[in-house]
Amino acid sequence: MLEYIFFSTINSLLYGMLLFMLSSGLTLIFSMMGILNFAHASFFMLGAYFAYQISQFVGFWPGLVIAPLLVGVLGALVERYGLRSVHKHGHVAELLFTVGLAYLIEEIVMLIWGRNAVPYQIPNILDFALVNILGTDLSAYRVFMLVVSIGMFIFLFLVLTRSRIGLIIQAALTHPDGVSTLGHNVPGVFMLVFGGGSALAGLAGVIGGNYLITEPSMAAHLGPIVFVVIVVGGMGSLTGAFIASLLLGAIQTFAVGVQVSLSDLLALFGLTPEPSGLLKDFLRIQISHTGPILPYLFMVLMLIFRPKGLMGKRET
Amino acid sequence: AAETVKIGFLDPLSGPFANVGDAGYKHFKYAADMINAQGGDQRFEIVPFDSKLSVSESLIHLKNAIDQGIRFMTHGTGSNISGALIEAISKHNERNPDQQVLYLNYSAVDPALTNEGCSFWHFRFDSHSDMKLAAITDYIKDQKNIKKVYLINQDYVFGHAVRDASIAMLKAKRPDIEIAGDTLHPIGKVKDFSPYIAMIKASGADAVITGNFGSDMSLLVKAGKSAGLNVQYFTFYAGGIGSVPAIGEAGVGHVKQVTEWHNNLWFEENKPDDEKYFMGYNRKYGGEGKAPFFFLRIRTMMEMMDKAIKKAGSADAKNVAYALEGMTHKTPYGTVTMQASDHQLIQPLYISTLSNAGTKTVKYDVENTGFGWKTDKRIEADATAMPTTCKMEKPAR
Amino acid sequence: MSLPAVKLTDVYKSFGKSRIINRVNLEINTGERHAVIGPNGAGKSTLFNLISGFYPVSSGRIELKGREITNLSSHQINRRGLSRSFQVTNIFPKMSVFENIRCALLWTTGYRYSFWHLCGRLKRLNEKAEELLEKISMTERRHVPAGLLAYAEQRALEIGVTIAGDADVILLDEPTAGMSRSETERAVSLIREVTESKTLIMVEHDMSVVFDLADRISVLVYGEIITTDSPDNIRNNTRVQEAYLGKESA
Amino acid sequence: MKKKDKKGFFMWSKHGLWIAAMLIVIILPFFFRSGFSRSMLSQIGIAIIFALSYNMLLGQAGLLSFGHAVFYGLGGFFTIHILNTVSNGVITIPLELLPLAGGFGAVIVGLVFGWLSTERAGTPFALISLGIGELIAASSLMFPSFFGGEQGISGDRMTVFALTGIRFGKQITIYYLIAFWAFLSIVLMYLLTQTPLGRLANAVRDNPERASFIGYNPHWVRTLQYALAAFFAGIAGGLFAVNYEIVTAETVGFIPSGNVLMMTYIGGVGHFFGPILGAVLVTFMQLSLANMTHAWLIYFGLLFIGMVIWAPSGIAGIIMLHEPVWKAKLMKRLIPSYALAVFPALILFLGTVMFIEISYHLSLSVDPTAPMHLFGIHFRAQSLFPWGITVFLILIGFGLLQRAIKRVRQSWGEVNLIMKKESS
Amino acid sequence: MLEIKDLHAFYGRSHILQGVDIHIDKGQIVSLLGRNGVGRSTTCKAVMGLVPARGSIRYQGEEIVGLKPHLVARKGIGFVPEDRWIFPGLTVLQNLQLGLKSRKQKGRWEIKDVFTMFPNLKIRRDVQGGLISGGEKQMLTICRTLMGDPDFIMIDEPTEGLAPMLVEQLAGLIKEIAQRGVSVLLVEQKLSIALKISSRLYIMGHGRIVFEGTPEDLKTNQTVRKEWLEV
Ligand SMILES: Nc1ncnc2c1ncn2[C@@H]1O[C@H](COP(=O)(O)OP(=O)(O)OP(=O)(O)O)[C@@H](O)[C@H]1O
Ligand SMILES: Nc1ncnc2c1ncn2[C@@H]1O[C@H](COP(=O)(O)OP(=O)(O)OP(=O)(O)O)[C@@H](O)[C@H]1O
Ligand SMILES: [Mg+2]
Ligand SMILES: [Mg+2]
Repeated sequence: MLEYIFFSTINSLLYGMLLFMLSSGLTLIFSMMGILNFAHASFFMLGAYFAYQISQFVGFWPGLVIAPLLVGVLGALVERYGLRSVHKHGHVAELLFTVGLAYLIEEIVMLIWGRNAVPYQIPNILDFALVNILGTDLSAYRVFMLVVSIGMFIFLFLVLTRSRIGLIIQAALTHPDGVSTLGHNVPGVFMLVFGGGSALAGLAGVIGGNYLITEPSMAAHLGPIVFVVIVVGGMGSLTGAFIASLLLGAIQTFAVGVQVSLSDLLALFGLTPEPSGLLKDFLRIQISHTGPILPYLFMVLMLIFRPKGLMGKRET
Repeated sequence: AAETVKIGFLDPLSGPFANVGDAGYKHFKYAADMINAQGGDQRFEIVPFDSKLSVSESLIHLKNAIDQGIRFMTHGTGSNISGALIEAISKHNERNPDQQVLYLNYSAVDPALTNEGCSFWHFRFDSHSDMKLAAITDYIKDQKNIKKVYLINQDYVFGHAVRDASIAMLKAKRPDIEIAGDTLHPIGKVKDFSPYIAMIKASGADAVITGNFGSDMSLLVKAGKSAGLNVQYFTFYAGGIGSVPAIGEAGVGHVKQVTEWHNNLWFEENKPDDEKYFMGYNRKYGGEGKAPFFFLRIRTMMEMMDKAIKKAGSADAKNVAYALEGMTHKTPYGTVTMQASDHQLIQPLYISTLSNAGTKTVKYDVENTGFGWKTDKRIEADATAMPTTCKMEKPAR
Repeated sequence: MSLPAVKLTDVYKSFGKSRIINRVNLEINTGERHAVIGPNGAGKSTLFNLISGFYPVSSGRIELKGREITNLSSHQINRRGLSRSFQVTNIFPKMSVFENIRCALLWTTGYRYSFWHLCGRLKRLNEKAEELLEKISMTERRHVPAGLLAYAEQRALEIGVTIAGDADVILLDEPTAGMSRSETERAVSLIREVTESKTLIMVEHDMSVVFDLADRISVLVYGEIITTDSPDNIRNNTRVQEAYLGKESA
Repeated sequence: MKKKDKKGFFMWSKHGLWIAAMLIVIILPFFFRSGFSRSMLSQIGIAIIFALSYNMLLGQAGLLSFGHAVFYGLGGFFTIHILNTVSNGVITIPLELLPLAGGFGAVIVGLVFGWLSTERAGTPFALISLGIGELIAASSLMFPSFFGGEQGISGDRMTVFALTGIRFGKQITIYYLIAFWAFLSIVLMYLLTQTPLGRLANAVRDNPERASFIGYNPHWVRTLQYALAAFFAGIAGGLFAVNYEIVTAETVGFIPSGNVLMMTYIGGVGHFFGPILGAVLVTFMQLSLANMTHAWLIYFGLLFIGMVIWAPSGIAGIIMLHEPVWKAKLMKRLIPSYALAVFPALILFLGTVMFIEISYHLSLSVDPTAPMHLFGIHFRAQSLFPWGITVFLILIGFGLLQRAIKRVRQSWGEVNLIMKKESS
Repeated sequence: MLEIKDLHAFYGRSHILQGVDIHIDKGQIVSLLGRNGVGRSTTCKAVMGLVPARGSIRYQGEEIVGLKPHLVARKGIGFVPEDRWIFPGLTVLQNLQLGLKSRKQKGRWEIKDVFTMFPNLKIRRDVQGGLISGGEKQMLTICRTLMGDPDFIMIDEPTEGLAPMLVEQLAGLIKEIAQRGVSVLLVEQKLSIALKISSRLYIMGHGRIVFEGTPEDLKTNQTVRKEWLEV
């Protein structure tokens, strides 16, 4: 039991950081530009595919640098030639643009790499058990992921606190002309941030792609969960996103172990109803079954009762 | 003059699941090519329809196909669609006796379709999930080193079915085996299976039975590898298209599947004809082995259809259905029978393990991964047959 | 003596640590035109926000026509007969001028959340809207989306929307800000006309408007009312001159 | 006097439009006789109701929902359950009225979810709807007794008695049933925009703060509007159930939610009839474009992105842009420039289609080595020649289009100038 | 310093500026007067590059027509818009900080000068810009532009919404700005202020300059005042 708790703690930490890694670029874009970027997971996917392709030629490590840069450039181009002209029509239009983009990226990925998963695997040097604690391996790659995601956190933290980019963009969301008359290059900053956010997504893709599965539907798979992270964390708060990731990681990890259903609870009070239909389904469900959808429930409740999120300074 | 029989192929041909439908379509085309190449005055044409994995669209395309004079529909992906197709076709055939249609199911494995939900107009050429599970448990029965089994399944009908049947069958065949754990998880939502692996590990299980498919399958195995979990995975879909590349090395020696075919069978059973057949496919449609031959049952089905239409003397759905009932057919790997009572094909099944390919015993790999399947056990056709609860209403001949 | 239209008793308001409204006691008589003046940042708009339910008070009590309205939400207060305008124009920019007015009339005409009446068929409602349009002289511009109106027109519409609900207590926050001399004069006569027999409370920095319109004036400085008096007395009050008017206007 | 005349004419022309629409709806199936096209028409009818109900949220109340299909699907499930209960003889409701069951069921759920999620509009609402959508979709497979698991719930409409005595076996009968409900729903939803609530939905969309200072609680306005939208989505779902005689969990899922958003947006949120156009176009594309090319998703994605960038007010927006020009009888000044633009647009379109089709053929088709045929021409995709043509077409088309667009702008400028002069 | 010649600007089809000529010397305060809607704000925006314009704008001898706003600003031109454009989500302090062109910029004004001039802003330094009072917003917007240390500043309707006492203080501030060597273009409604502090005045009507002269010239010229300033 102790062993299990120990491992679940480690797992929840690792999973939480994976979530953070996936959502860090989105945190940047959403908190700064207010764009709900539905194509975020698509950029993530592109990162994975680029890394796969590059690793075919020159190996994993160069890909770790080149692939995110490529995705970043792509993101910047998307901002420059797409989003920028949509921006004036408001957030809904921006959001729909990214929805369309997600469609398109998925199709293009299929055109280039085919419909099946590509064998993008963990590099050999990291494919070993780093330590074996109490009979369970902790793979080197997971530790590597942990290190990178912490690196991403620090990087983002510095960008957000040490630079005025955040202020400029936040200001530009209400009065873009006002910001530019103060001497700031608003379009340039937007491009930079969107490109940067995409590059982060790309980096997450390089690292997550082989841990997960690199296939055309991976974007659609990961799409919603990243929103949960930033919403629960709170708009505009990197620390919030960080904490939310860990929290969601913990909720999901520990929920798996709780094999208690409502009927078990009732039985505790000596009640053993034997209903049929919907109620039966309801009583049957164990908390462990619901693990992966708990975040959505959490998000909805959070939005209803505390729309600022955990650490947010303003409402989403 | 040659008479052309059109078979409507309905499966996802665009979007995220297009890989499955695409592979099925190519198999049908190839099987039709092969039959057509033999000459004779009966030719097959496969007409593709994109189901987009949506029930409503599938039903509209069914109408579309009927409009085009198609009387045989084949479909495999999505139990929801197969149920809807059976319903719709039964109603259609009743309401339009002059345009009756047959549904040839090549892949949907919900046992209900040939049990309480059976229909005269439906024929299944894949073994249903209980049959496959029976094969798995038959194999486990003889593995004395398996003491504890963990069940992990997706929380929906198919997952429930696998779980319930596993418990029942294990209890019957190996009462000494302990069900060390039994977990259901939402379908397609889990990104990291490590917590589940921790549970499996904590339970001390030495085997896992799972009906998971797609990423739920691959991610499970990968997470197990990364935590150093040492168990046997008994799966339905580890060999599914695209899964082996996704699982990768993590599955070697651990992952087993139950299928009617894999690409080293010909070698193990010395059937060079079959090699010629599927290598022909791989050359023509398999993208140099990237999307290789997979469905032996499609070949079986097309050959049986060919025979049945000839036997019925016309391509009329009802007559063909009667011709198919009880038909036996010789495949490279033995004789198969279409049971008249429930329209379920009875065919031999194989348990095989993912292994390093290119060795003496494991000749071919799958999807250029370097890993291929090696047979553990063959289960004879008769042994896979299961009792049915089907009460079929048959139209007058 | 009739009940005061609005009565504030020991009202405090703080945002975080900073206390913006510091024990305000104020009675506004029914039917009077009352101006609140004071230096920038004194808390005039905040006071309006408290009375109209935009912010909750930190402590104290607000009464409207003798009934307590402390901390009710803004729509509830509005339904009890208090309506306000905003310092920054606040209308429905995408709807036409006519729709703006008609929407503002809906609640008090009794249609509330109805989805079984057709606005076009409601004669009384439409007539009232027409009248009001006439009053603010915007009949010509009825079909123009409100967001496209010129600034002064938008301010007039803002007043129109404010008075439409027939509230008998009306709060106007700097109604003439940003208007030229002539526009201001027009606005003043409009205000005078539409608030006839109603209670008006207004904030204004343009002293000519204040002295022109107000029956009584309260001076708010740093969240406290230093005096409430007639315009003439205010003009000559040295404390007011110091704190607010400066030497020139004196 | 003059005013009244004008109004009378206006009223007539408005009713005329409705009557014309009704006639078209009635005679359509005589032109489309195949089962497929009639099924498609039925699906279009359902989609129209669904899209219009969605626009009650997005267009009229400014609520961007990612989970509207929850009500569509639930409406379907309510209806099919009631249908089965009726089949079993527990209660009697005529088949024609069954969709109402979906509507009323959805309205109740709508009130609850609406109250929970519409306290704030904007992004919080959008995200709550996303979350609720995910939750319902995920739990649909966990509650098999209501959602029927993966198989869904099916029923047989022939076992339910019909008020009109019609036997609802053939598609055509169902088509008319759907047409009837669609027509009724369109009229009702149109009238709803004219009611106090409809107007307030607009007001709350534009400026919720102000709305509360004219006596309204924005939260409550949104909730009511939301519930009414749910009602019509439920009717659409009910018709779905009657039409297909099966409802599966996919109907509450992400795909129909996304589809309805696209239909509405492509059609145009700013005008009442926009979503109707969108529903027709998108449903048609999904059903028949997919038969023509398996690369249809690419075209669809391109169309969608193109609309968002160049025509954010949708097809309806483009049409309505011409209304004043039409009224001023100036269309003839625009048409030449449009005609000039058609050719380069066609060339560009041709080039793009070739580009996509050839790439698709080479990469994802069944047999990339086989010769491909496009527009009736057969050629080998591997050779350089078709690529050359493709690039050539795209470049030429693009270049010419740029110039044509300049012309179009110019004529628009002239037209605007004339209209301005006339109005002042 | 600034030389505008034959400046034309359009909003869509409407021709707002129809050939404006203005010139301003170093350290001068020049006022631009006129009725509502004649195009005074548009002139400022055209200089800033916020509306597309034709003609010539030479700043310190350099042609700046058609430059992007941020480049104009970086040349040393400041603009105080009439709509204020306070960034509502940022605090007062952050609003001021954004006025700096780079983080390390040092100029004639520093944040502590601002806070001594307007103690209200100091008290509210951590309150969000959207919440402060109307008058405070007006002070903030002027100070924010000063933070960028312009050599030439255009101030559009600065007295709107200010209490009478503050209006006087503001006049003092504008004079001080000029004393520190910054040229000022003041757009005002309140004639009294303009007359008091500016060295020259322009009056605009229908998109053109209709009068140019010293305050004395204007005081004596009744006809111009009648025709172009009063209604
Ligand atoms: N929500 C808030 N949070 C913090 N401070 C606030 C808030 N609202 C107002 N204040 C502060 O309270 C003070 C009073 O503001 P208010 O808007 O009432 O002033 P006012 O008297 O209307 O001034 P003006 O004449 O300039 O409009 C200001 O200093 C303002 O910064
Ligand atoms: N964005 C715009 N689109 C169209 N017309 C505009 C726009 N902005 C201003 N105008 C018009 O341009 C003209 C000049 O506007 P401008 O703001 O320069 O006037 P102004 O002299 O500053 O007057 P005010 O006293 O109102 O500030 C006005 O008639 C106005 O209606
Ligand atoms: Mg104020
Ligand atoms: Mg101006």
